[in-house]
Amino acid sequence: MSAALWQQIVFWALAVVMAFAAIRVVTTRNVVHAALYLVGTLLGAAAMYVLLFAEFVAWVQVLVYVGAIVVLMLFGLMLTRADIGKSNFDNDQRLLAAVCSAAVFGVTSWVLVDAFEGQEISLARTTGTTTASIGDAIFSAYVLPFEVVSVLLLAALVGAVVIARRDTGDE
Amino acid sequence: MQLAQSFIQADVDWHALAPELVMITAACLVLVVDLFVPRAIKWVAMPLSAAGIFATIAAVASLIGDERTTLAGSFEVDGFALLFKGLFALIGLVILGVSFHFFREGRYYQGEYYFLLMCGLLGGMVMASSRDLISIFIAIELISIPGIIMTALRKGDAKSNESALKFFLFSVLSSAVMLYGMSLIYGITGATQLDAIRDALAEAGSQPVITMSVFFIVVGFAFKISAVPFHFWAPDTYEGAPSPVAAFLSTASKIGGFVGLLVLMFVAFPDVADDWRPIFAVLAVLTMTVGNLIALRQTHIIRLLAYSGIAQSGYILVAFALIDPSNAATNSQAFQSALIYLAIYGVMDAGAFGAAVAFARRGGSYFIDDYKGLWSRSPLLACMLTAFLVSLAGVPPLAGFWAKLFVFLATMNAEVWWLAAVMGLNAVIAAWYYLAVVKRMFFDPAEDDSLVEVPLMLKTSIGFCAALLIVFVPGMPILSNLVERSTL
Amino acid sequence: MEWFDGGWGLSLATFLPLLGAIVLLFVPAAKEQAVKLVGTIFAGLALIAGIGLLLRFDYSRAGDIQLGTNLEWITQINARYHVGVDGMSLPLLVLSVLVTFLCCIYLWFHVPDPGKPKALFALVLLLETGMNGSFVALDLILFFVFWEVVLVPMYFMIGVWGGPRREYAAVKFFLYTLFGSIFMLLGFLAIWINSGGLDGGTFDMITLREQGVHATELFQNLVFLGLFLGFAIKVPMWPFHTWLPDAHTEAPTVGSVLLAAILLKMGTYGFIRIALPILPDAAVTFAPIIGILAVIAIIYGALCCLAQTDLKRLIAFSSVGHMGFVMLGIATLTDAGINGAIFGMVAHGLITGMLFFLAGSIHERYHTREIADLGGILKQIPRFGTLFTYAAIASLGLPGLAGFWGEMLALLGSYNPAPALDPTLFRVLMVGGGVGTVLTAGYLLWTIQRINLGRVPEKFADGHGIQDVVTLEWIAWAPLLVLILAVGVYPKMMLGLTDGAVQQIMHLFGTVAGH
Amino acid sequence: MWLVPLLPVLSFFAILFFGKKTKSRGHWFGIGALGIGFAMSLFAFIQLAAGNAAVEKSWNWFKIGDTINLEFGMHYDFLTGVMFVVVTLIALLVHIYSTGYMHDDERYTIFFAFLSLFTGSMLFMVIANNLLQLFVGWELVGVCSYFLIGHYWEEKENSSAAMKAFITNRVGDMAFLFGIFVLFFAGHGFNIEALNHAVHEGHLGGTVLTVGALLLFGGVISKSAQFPLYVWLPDAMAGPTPVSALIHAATMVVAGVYLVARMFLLFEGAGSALQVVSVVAAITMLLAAILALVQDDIKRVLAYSTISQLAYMVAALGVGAYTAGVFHLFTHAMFKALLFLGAGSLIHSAHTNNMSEMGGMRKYMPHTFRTFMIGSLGLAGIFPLAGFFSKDEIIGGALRSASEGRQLTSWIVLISAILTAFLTALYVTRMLVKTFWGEYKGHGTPHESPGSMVTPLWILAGATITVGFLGFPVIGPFKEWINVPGEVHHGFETLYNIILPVGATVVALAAIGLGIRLFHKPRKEIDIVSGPFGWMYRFVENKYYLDDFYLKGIVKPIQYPIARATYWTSQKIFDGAVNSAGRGAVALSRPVYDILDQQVIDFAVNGAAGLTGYSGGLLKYIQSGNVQRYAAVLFGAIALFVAAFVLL
Amino acid sequence: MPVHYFLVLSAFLFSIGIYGVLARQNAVLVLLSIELMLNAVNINLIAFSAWFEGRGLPGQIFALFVIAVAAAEVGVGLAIVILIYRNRQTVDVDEMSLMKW
Repeated sequence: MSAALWQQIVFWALAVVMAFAAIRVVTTRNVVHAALYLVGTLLGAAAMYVLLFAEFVAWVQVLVYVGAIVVLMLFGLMLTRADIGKSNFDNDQRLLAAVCSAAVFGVTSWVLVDAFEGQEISLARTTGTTTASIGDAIFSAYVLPFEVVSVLLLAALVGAVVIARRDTGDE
Repeated sequence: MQLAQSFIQADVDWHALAPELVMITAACLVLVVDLFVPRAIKWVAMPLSAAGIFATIAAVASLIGDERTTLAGSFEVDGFALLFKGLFALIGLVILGVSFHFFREGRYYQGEYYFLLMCGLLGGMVMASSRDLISIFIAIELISIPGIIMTALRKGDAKSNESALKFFLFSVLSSAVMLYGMSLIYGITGATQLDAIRDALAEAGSQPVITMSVFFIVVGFAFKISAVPFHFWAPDTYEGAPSPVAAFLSTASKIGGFVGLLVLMFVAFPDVADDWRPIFAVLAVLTMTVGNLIALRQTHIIRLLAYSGIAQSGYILVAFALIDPSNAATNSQAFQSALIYLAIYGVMDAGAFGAAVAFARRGGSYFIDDYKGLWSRSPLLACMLTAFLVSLAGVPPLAGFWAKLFVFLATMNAEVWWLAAVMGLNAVIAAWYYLAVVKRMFFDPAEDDSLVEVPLMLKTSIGFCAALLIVFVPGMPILSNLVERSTL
Repeated sequence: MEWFDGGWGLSLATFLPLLGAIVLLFVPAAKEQAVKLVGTIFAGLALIAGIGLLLRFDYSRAGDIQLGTNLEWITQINARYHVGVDGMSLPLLVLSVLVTFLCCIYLWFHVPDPGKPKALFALVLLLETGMNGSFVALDLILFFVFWEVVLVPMYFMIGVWGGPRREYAAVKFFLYTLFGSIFMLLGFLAIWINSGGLDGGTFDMITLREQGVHATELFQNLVFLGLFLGFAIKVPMWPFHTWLPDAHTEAPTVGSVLLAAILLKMGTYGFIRIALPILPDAAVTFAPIIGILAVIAIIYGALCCLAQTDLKRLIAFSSVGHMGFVMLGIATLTDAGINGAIFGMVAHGLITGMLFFLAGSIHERYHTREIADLGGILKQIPRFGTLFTYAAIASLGLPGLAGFWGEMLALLGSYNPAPALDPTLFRVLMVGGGVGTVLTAGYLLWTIQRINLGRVPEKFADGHGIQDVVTLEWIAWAPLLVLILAVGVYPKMMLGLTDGAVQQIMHLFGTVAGH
Repeated sequence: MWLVPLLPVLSFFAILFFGKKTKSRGHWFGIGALGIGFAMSLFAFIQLAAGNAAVEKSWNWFKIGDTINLEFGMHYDFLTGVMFVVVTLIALLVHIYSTGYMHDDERYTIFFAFLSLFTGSMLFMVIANNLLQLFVGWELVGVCSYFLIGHYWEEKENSSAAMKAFITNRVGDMAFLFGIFVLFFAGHGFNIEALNHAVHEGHLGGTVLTVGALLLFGGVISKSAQFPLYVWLPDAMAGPTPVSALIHAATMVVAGVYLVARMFLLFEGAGSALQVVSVVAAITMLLAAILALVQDDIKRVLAYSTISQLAYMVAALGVGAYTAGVFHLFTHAMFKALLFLGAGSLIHSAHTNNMSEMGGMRKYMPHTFRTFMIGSLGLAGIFPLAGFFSKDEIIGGALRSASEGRQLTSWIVLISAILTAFLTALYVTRMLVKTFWGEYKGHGTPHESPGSMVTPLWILAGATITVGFLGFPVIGPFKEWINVPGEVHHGFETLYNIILPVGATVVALAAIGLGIRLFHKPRKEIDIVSGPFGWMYRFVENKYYLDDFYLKGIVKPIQYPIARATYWTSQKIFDGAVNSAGRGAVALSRPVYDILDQQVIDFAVNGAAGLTGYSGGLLKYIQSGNVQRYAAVLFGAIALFVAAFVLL
Repeated sequence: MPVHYFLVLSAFLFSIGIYGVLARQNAVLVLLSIELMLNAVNINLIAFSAWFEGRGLPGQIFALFVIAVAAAEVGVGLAIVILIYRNRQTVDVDEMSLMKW
């Protein structure tokens, strides 16, 4: 079997998994499950990145997302004691939501397919972009965004602390 | 070793980055100092950040007149950038002045607040120079996220929390939408630098997918600039946030969004303008009309200003509905009208918020009915607020009129008569509710005639805006020449 | 005096009041006398500047723009600081500075409730700047700025010092006028675009008058419609007049005087200075409509006057009628008509200004404006009553007093309108105007009979606090009284000035009265 | 010459500003001014008579373009001269008279001020050389008459009368003004001489001329109280009597006649217009004369008689008897002023206008009685008093033009003129009898008036007796002065110089006799007989025994039912028309104001406002505060936008 | 390997995210849904960068920045959620409507 075919198989497998996980994220009745399903999707995405020669991004994805964000989410869920067994986590406008999202999906996918049909990603390469080149770029051309993001993270950090901390008697 | 080399290789024009760097240092300095000063004098953070902003202004001034490009063309320092860096610094100062008493008396985290505020301003400054999708994205986030946090600073107040959450959700949502559009643009053009994108689009020509991606990006920004129908969050958030923060959101943050939009639309996407121009026409009309109509019914000054701000963005959006790459004159006319409008809008809106804060400070309230007889309670405040409102209404000779005039000119010049007519009618409706406030302040008798004393800090910062409004009248040529020189 | 002739004179006359307003801000409100003094001094300085202009004006070339200057302003859109006066605008400018000064004198002892003379004086001065400015501006944008500047002060005057329904009146005034001026602005911009827009477009009235607007008939008519809305609402023409009675009735005396004497003129002046010369063809198209509306206004105003029970309101409606004559004169597009119109403006300014002064003073003395409550004023305070009779008689267009010539010339013009217009229609209009004059005489005499003649009602019989004309009133009114007579006896004083200017635009309508 | 109009105007201001301060309370200014004025005009007139040419001067008043060039000019010829003499003389006498009559009036000073102003304006009007200037004077005298009629304005009726006068005149004035326009644009400017000339040379004619002339005549109708606009004059009697004498008898009301005389060539040129003029005049004189028969208020009697006499003059001009018309104007001024002043003196002493409350006055007021008598007979046209000559001239003129068939209307004029002559004599007699004979029925005891009042009476009486001879047929100099080109002067003709005068006199005397029969109580007869004019009375009485039935058959019906009917129509229809026009305007204005102005148009403004406010409320509702509803709306919007902008 | 496979997949995830945002009650769950949307974006970016091969670098860097920012957002978001929970004992988004007029 040619590599291309394998890739096809892998892609479809991943795609199905991700799609399923995603759907579960927004439908499951258990918040913890929802978070875990999200992990599923994210891991799928990471795998896709690998498939697309973006190992570094893939690792970052795994580390930051799965490792940090989702955990953060779980903490959030715990802290807010979201009642696990709650019968319904959805509000009364499910149908509306479904229609909207379906509409968006229909339109975008239609347009995209129409635009990119027949464009092939050649997977003949053996190596993707090296981490070094990414590092070079970030520290030369993208140094400012990098700096700014660090400020952003700092701000978010400070902000999160300020907001979340329980003030002693102050307010 | 290699790493070190790459650092050396990276030839960055640090001077061009000076304003941002100064800002960052100042912000961090504020944060650090705040850690060590006792609660009693935490307010020093404010003068400190003020000093920082002045330093930034100095840095900006040092760059006036020269065109610099660095970071592989993704960062530009030109008239446009400098104009807005200056504007952000200016607005920053005003907001600082407005914030001082508010936060000092209101038991807030002052140091953190000022830090966040500076971060937000920094975002705006970066935005002014960004010529690259990535940095634009980062900049817009850097404007929004501190905004969100500041909104949540009134921790005890459920309303405030709620508005913070709303703001947060919408902001993140809009970022997602915007990013989706950006990703597609990257996919179509294979570049993130605006010039490159422009060239690519020029040869790609008009395609549905391009229109759609641009549209997604526009939607993303429409949130930030609270254009109808993406404006829902704004009034609630403004109301819930600490008023100085509302001032920040309605001026710096909104202008930041507009700057990004300007850069994108005039640098990256003009060649496919025919496809997306109608979007802006619709947005503009909706925004100004709906904003004005709802504002008619407001009883809360902050909400009123929120809606008036929405309506004002409608006028600025008109400029985008006029973009026409094939006609340089019309194009630059539209562009400049937007610039002038933004500059003037920033000043008068900040002033108006400041006045609202000043009135609400002691015993006062945010409800317009309580403004009755303000004239006798504080003539100065009443007069200054009137100046802002009248200017917002666009009545000559105050600056607001010139802003509208230039938009009118651009519109007529592009011969989009119907749009001009719509603007005209809106101007009348707008005057109506601004006058309603003026009426209460001057015509109605005061219910309690205790004097409203305004501390010096507030007085100066509000008065500064008011003075600017009047200085614009003879100074109009100066501003318009300035704008003329700040091309992209 | 070169500096004076080189635009400084006009700029002084325009901006001295503004300066005064600013100075006033630094005078402590407690020192009322100081406030009044400063305010009056600056108004007086403006008046002196105006007189200086009268002296320096070259009457032999009354048709040309004089004493002006033309400086760069907003280069980007080629809006310039172009000011100047010719025979059309000089009388109005002088009228404005004079009346404002008199108002300031009047305010010395008649500060209406709730007091606050400082603010009131500042507003009056600000208002003056706006009014003078719009008479000297020769650049559309500059004109528009001044035009709008008057809105805010008048809004406050009505709203703060006005009568019971002042808020309604003030807002109505503001919005109504703003509504009109927005479309006027659009019209200006359209003219600018048509004249070349960004490359070489101009806002200069004179240039535009010379080069005209070359565009489709539809375009011209639309633009004219825009201007028409702006000006007609200010005039006000029937049926746009509904703001006027309220504004006048509610406004304080000084407000009504300035409103009637100067502000309304800005509308008619706009027609003569801008709408007609720049868009002559459209003007021809619109003239019949304007004429018809004008005559309706004349008769309508008179009828409404007959129905009034409130003195100020009555005078307000009389303004509608008189301005109707002015508009009729303009609509004829003849030199007779337009000269008559300008004459009518000044005359109406003097006479109705005077009437409002008197109405205000009646209110001061009797604390009522209800005609039914008044009576026998001539008996109780003869001098005052005489003045009222004088003004009323002047207002009904008695020859030998100012009121007559304007109406006469307007009717004369409409007997034989511009060639492009339909004489039959305009002759019918002329007859309508004639009926109007009869009705006018009717209501004015009736008013005299009701408030001035007859016996003194019991409640005022004791005459407590009802004194005859006091010195300051004499000072404030004498100039008006004298001018009413002088202009009436020696109309050349006005027409010699205006005619030259009017002839400048006559060729546009291929008309010289009589042929 | 300029001084003459100027002086009174100056004295007006003088009196207005300093009158109160001077001891005389100001009347000396007026009297002085008019004294000089009279002297000057007399002198000037003599100059003319001595053969100096007419003076025409003018200065530019204002100028618009090249066409509208209004002059401020004077034109002084015989016509002007006559008017000047008349006006200044009467005015002077009235001033003097008023010093007595108005002595106790509280507004003495202002009264004199306006008398002066009036005189000034009148002269200003008379001397005008162009129509517009004339119009200015025309309106000024109108306003002065307004003030003077309303002199006693404490009473509502008086001020109403003043208003009525002014407004009625305004109607005519507008017609006049439009007439001026018509003639102006006919291309011959405002100048009177030029217009006359143009018509005479035939440059100006046809419809334009007719229309113009008729419009001018509109002015005449109101000012000279012609049918149907005469209603104001009787009411105008509300003014002080000297005013009635000056304005409403001698001067202002003849302005219309003067105008027609001034523009005579023009009217003549417009033939049909002239016919209208004469018909109107014919009707007027008859109606007025009949009305005069049934009045009790002595001033009203005189007012109606004035109307019919004015009609006489107009009619004279109408039938082309130019000289006669002007001459009658001249004489009438004298005796009518005399009569009014006399009436004034009666009222002054009897404190009433009503003849029914007088009676037997001749015992108490001999001077008044005699002068009044003279005046009355002059009015009745008895030889050799002034009225006799002028009236005959007119009747003769009418007869002439009738017999020469120049215009059919001349017959109408002729007949009504004769009838009027008859009636005039009749009511004059009635007036005399009711006032001077019989018992005094009033309150208090009447007394003769002071010298300041009696002197003018005698002067005028003298004038009444003498001036007639100026117009003595054939030899009288008047026609040398006052004439128009193409008017033929006839030598002695039996028909016109014997039969007609005698006939007229007979008519008049018959009327008087009849009058005495009708109004005089027999037991009073002795008084009359012993009176100075008794012989005349007996003669009339005997003459008329035979025609008893004839008289009863014809005169009484005319005297009572017809006259009353006419009076009724006059009051109800014409007068009512004027009043109800005023009332109607008021009535109409209320709905216009209330409904149209206050509601409809306002509604448009406010309604629009309300609408926007409402929709504002709707939008406000949509914004319900729920985050996810916002979001839904939003993505719905996105989907729609994309669909709209991308797919379509 | 056709590009549009990836694009459609991402579009799908994006829409699912939208659904979640609109339909979920719990604020944290809404946050999760938004993460889904951001992931969709990243998939786009990476797919394109792979498609562009040599010029693919910016896409990956972009993706990295997106991830970083997402982290920051989540941090702030959760902080707010916790704050609200502390004040109101609930994190249900559709109960957040104090500011109805």
